[in-house]
Amino acid sequence: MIIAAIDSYLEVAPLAWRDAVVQWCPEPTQWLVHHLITIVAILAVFGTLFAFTPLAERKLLGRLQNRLGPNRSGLPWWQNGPKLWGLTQPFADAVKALTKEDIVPAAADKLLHFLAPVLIVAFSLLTFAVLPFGRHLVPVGLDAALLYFFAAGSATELAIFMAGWASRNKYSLLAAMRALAQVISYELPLILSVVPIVLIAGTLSLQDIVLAQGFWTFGFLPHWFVFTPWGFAGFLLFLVSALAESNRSPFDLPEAESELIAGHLTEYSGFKYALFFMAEYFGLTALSGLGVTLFLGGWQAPCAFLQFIPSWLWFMGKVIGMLLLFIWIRGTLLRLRIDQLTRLAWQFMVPLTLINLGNAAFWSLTAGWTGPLQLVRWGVSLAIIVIPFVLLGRRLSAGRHPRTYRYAAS
Amino acid sequence: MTLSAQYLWLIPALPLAAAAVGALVPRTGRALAAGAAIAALVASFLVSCVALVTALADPAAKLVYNFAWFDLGAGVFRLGWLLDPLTAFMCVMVTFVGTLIFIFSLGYMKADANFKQFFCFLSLFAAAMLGLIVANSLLLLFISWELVGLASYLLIGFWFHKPSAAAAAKKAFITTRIGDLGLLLGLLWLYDSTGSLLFFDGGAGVLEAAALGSLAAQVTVGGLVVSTAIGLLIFCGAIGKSGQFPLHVWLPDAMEGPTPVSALIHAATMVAAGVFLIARVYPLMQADALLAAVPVHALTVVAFIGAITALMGACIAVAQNDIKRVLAFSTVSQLGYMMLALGVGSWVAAIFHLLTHAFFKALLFLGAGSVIHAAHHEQDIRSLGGLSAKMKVTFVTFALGTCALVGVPLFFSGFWSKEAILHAAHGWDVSHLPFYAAVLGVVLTAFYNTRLMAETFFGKPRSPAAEHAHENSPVMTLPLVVLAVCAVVLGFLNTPVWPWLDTMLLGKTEVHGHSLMEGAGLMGLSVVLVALGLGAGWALYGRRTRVSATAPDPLAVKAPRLMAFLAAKLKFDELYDATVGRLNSASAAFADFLEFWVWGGLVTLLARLGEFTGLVNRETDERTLNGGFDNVSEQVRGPGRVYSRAQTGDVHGYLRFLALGFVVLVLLVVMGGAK
Amino acid sequence: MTFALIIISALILGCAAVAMALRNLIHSALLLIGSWAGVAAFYLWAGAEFVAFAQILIYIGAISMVVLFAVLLTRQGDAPEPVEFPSLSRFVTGLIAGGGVAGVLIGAILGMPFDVRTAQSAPALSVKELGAQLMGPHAVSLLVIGLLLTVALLGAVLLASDRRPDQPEDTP
Amino acid sequence: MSPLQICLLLSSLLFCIGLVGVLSRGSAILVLLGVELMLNAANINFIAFWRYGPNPDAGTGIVFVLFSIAAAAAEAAVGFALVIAVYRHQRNIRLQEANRLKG
Repeated sequence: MIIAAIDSYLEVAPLAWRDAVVQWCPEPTQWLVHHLITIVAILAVFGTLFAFTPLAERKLLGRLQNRLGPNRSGLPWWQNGPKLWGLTQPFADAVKALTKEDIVPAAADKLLHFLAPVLIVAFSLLTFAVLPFGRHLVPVGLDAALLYFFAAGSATELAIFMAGWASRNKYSLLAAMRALAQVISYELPLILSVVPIVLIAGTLSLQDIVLAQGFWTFGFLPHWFVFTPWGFAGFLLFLVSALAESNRSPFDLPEAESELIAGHLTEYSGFKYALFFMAEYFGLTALSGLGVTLFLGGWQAPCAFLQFIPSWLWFMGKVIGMLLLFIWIRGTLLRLRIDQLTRLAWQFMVPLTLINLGNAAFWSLTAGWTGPLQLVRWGVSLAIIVIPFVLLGRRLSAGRHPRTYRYAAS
Repeated sequence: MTLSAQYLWLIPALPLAAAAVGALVPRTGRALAAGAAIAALVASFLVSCVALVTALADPAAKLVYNFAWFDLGAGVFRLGWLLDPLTAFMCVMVTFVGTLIFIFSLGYMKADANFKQFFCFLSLFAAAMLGLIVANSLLLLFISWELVGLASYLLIGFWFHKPSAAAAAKKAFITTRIGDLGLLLGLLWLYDSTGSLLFFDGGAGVLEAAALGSLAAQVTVGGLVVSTAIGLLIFCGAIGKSGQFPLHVWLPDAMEGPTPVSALIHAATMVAAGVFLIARVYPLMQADALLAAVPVHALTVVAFIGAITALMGACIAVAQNDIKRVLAFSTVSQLGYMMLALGVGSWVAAIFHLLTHAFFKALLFLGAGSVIHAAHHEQDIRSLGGLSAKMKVTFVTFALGTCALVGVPLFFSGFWSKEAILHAAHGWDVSHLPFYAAVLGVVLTAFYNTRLMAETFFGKPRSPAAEHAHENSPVMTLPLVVLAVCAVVLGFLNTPVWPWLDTMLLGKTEVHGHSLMEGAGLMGLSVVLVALGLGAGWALYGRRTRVSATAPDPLAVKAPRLMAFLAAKLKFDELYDATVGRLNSASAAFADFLEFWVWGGLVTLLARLGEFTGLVNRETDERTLNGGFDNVSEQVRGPGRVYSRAQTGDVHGYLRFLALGFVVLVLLVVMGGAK
Repeated sequence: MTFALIIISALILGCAAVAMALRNLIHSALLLIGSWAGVAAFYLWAGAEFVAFAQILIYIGAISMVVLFAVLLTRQGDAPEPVEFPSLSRFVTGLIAGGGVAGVLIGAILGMPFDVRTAQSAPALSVKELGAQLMGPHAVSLLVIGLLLTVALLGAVLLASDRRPDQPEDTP
Repeated sequence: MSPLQICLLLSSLLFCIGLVGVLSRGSAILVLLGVELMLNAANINFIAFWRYGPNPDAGTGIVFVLFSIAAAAAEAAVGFALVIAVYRHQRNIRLQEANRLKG
């Protein structure tokens, strides 16, 4: 009973505090203060998350490569203070980023050079407006929330182009082109992998989608979309596209040091570089948040009786889980070549997502089947997605012999 | 053991198969080809015997098996096989004589290069001949008739490298074709008027009463009854094939072929085909017998042609010096006798004489063959002689054959069959001329036969070839002996005392002969005639045999011009050349003239005309049309060039006009139009 | 309410005008993208959320990329072409024609007797209803527009692809 | 001056700016951008009438604008492809020189 009370209080706590603050402000500005507080709250939570994700990443990568991550940084000027085993590393990075000298190339297009990092961070943050953090914690309850998310997401390409163009050197321009090609060609599978969810849930608003995943069979089997054949396939496809969209791990071609130095970020240093870094992580978190809301049941608890834990905790847990998954992937997979990357997108991902859409249509049409027919439904649905996956996979790798490099004749 | 008419086709089919084997086997397969031919003919002989037994079981019955050949528009066209005593006897005769001749030619042709081909042609001929015999339809008969003609051409021209053989083959083929034309016309006319060509078809056949009645009723040009006309046309075929009076010229030249060929074709079977044909369609020939007001009866024509041929054949035979030509002309005269028998109304006597003649004439030819074989292809009797000592068996068998041919009384088959013919000729009421011709023929036959015997066998050998002639191997002499036996025995089949063959052929069952005494007069006459002939022959050639190859012929000494004329075969060849040959070359020349001057001229005229019109066309086209069109199109291009200047290609210019046009339009609407 | 409208229209018209005047193509393209963002804001102001997001996604997301790539591929970015005389005279005539059309349009608008209902709020249109409309009466046109897009894109790819016959296609 | 009239003024002004841009600029890309502007002006008109128009039926206006945006996208893609093709052909995209179709 007490737990229920605590739970009900915690559930609504953030809203209650905000309303309290809003009351203090004069009437005309209340509308502004209300939204300012939500923005500040989002920035604070995800800012700190942004701070600690690189640390977690470096630690986890270290662990994966059988070495320790950063574990030296403790509190400054306090030599024999408590050892914090590297926990204050992010603040150290922040200080380094701020103090680094910010070089702007002479021939650069000053305005665009400055505008690019600003825009990219702005658009990445815009995407957080629609994510449902908790049962009542939805910053902006848009009807076409999903479309808004992708609209904001696609604007980042503009910033990448600006960054590439403004620094006026061949490497950054070429890298920008490559990054754009990658982001654009993976935007299609990203959106297509989400469409089945819309088809089944019937709405574009994320809150309704999470509510649609709110049931549990036998009390402990949640109705998340990921536990359906098309859902699981969609989740995997979404995962791969999200990786590509946010230029991470197997697809981090633009920053491939060996080829294009830092890609379109070569001419940036200091705080602007940090901003790009931040935008990348924000984009990653936003995409994982979307993945969680769509496939992993958002703020839904995995089991009926665990609902007493506040919904936004579930959401944050799942997002952190997704982030760890991304980091884990970064530690294991190899980087793809540009042609493999685009071929994977156009010849593998796009067809599979379309077939998954058909799969979802089949699923929704056969909703009425009961009893043994359920098994048939599952079997057919599995078959619809697995067979093309195998065939396309085999065709993708058929006839591809390792690339022969034409070195300059001696 | 009976053979239903349905299996009759086996008899011709077996030699045909042997012919096929002969044809397909490579040149070196000599034994195989010969063996196949002989085996086939023996098998066919056995089947014919079975057929004979069935036919004789019920002589009156006509076992018929008709089958649909192909459907011709409305009706179905049918052919068929016929089995009656006539067919049976002929089949047995042809197969038996054929087998013996095949065996003889094994020896005779051993040295020849394309031995295999020879047997292939022989079996082809046998198949065709048997096909002709068993046919129940005039068309099937005509088909095998043509095949027989082809086979005779192939066999006569067997040694085609000899120009004379090739010419003889062509001559034989062409003259028989002329006869066949008549047969074809008769066949078509028959089909047209009766609607069917089957002889016996359960009442609807051509030779059955209904059809004959309708034929006899119709009358064509010149009051001639249709059945007579058809009969005479069919008789033309017989004249051609059997070498009767006008178309006999090819038979002596046919001797160019190897001797077994002459024996088989020009003695026993093929030439007999004409007689068999008339015997087969006898009811048709007799159809006009009862009508009185008819200008001519078919059979009278047959009789007179037969008589003339018999007399003419005998006369020419007297003056011939080549052994095979003498026998050839004797065949012509004997065929004349058969036609005479048919003409005077007793076709049974004709068939009996045909059967006996087949045996002893085959014997004589094979004898001549073995003589030629022994005397290294020396054929001229003047340079032969004295062979009786050297070739004992041949001499004896040849003598027996000659006696049968001449008709020495009582023991020899020739006597009985010739006797029957004379009896029939004597009994003919229309005219007695054929009887007298037959009688003279008998004398002449006896005379030239003794001349032949004397010249070749008695006296001294008059040439080196004759010197070391020696008897041939048994494979050649054995058939001679067998044939000699048959020549003697066959006569007794149909003596007046026991006319078994006649009754069988006429379809009566029990045989009742009449005593010898009735025909005694005629028999006595013929004996006297034979004796007269033999005596004259012995007188001139027997006592003082010829001294040397070049010595003059005793008869030629007496009547030089007559003998020269007879030796030149009554100059028929020259006659034909003069008439038909010249006509042919004249018409060819005229056709060539027509072709070159008339049609050629016309074509060149047309060509010139075409060129002229082309010229006129080009002129008008150049001047008027092109000129006209050119300046019209010129006028059209002018304004086109003006307007094109407006298309400057400057996009902005176009858009500017667009915008101004829009503004003007709206102003018009706002200011002037809507109030 | 009209205050926001004025700001938005100022943004749109300003960006568009400057974009058309600038020499440097990249800057004018980016400014134009700004004006497209203004148009999206106008849609938001008018209450048509779905269209606004669609506008952002398509214009700012996709067409801007096409424009910028086009500018890069035709090497117009770096060397702004010198202003020669014919372009000035063309500018003047263009201005006159444009002015004429503007005058006519504005005259028509001002003279228009509208029964103006200012208070009327934007008709509420949920995405589900819009979806139903799209799939219902306008399903055919949706299919046609889909076909049009594929054909256009295929055509664009073919037109723009630089197929030099001599250079073999780079096999992977 | 009702809000509707303001919107219509906005769209017509935007349209004229596009027109002037098309008419006066020599570079093909800017001409195409001008055309895009004109299309956006048209869309603004649609939404304006959808917002203030007499017709309560909400759906058709929105659908029409969506289709117009899609069509504009297709047109832009093909237009710029053409420009690239022209550039490859004559190494510059000044419209004055692309006049081979003149009479």
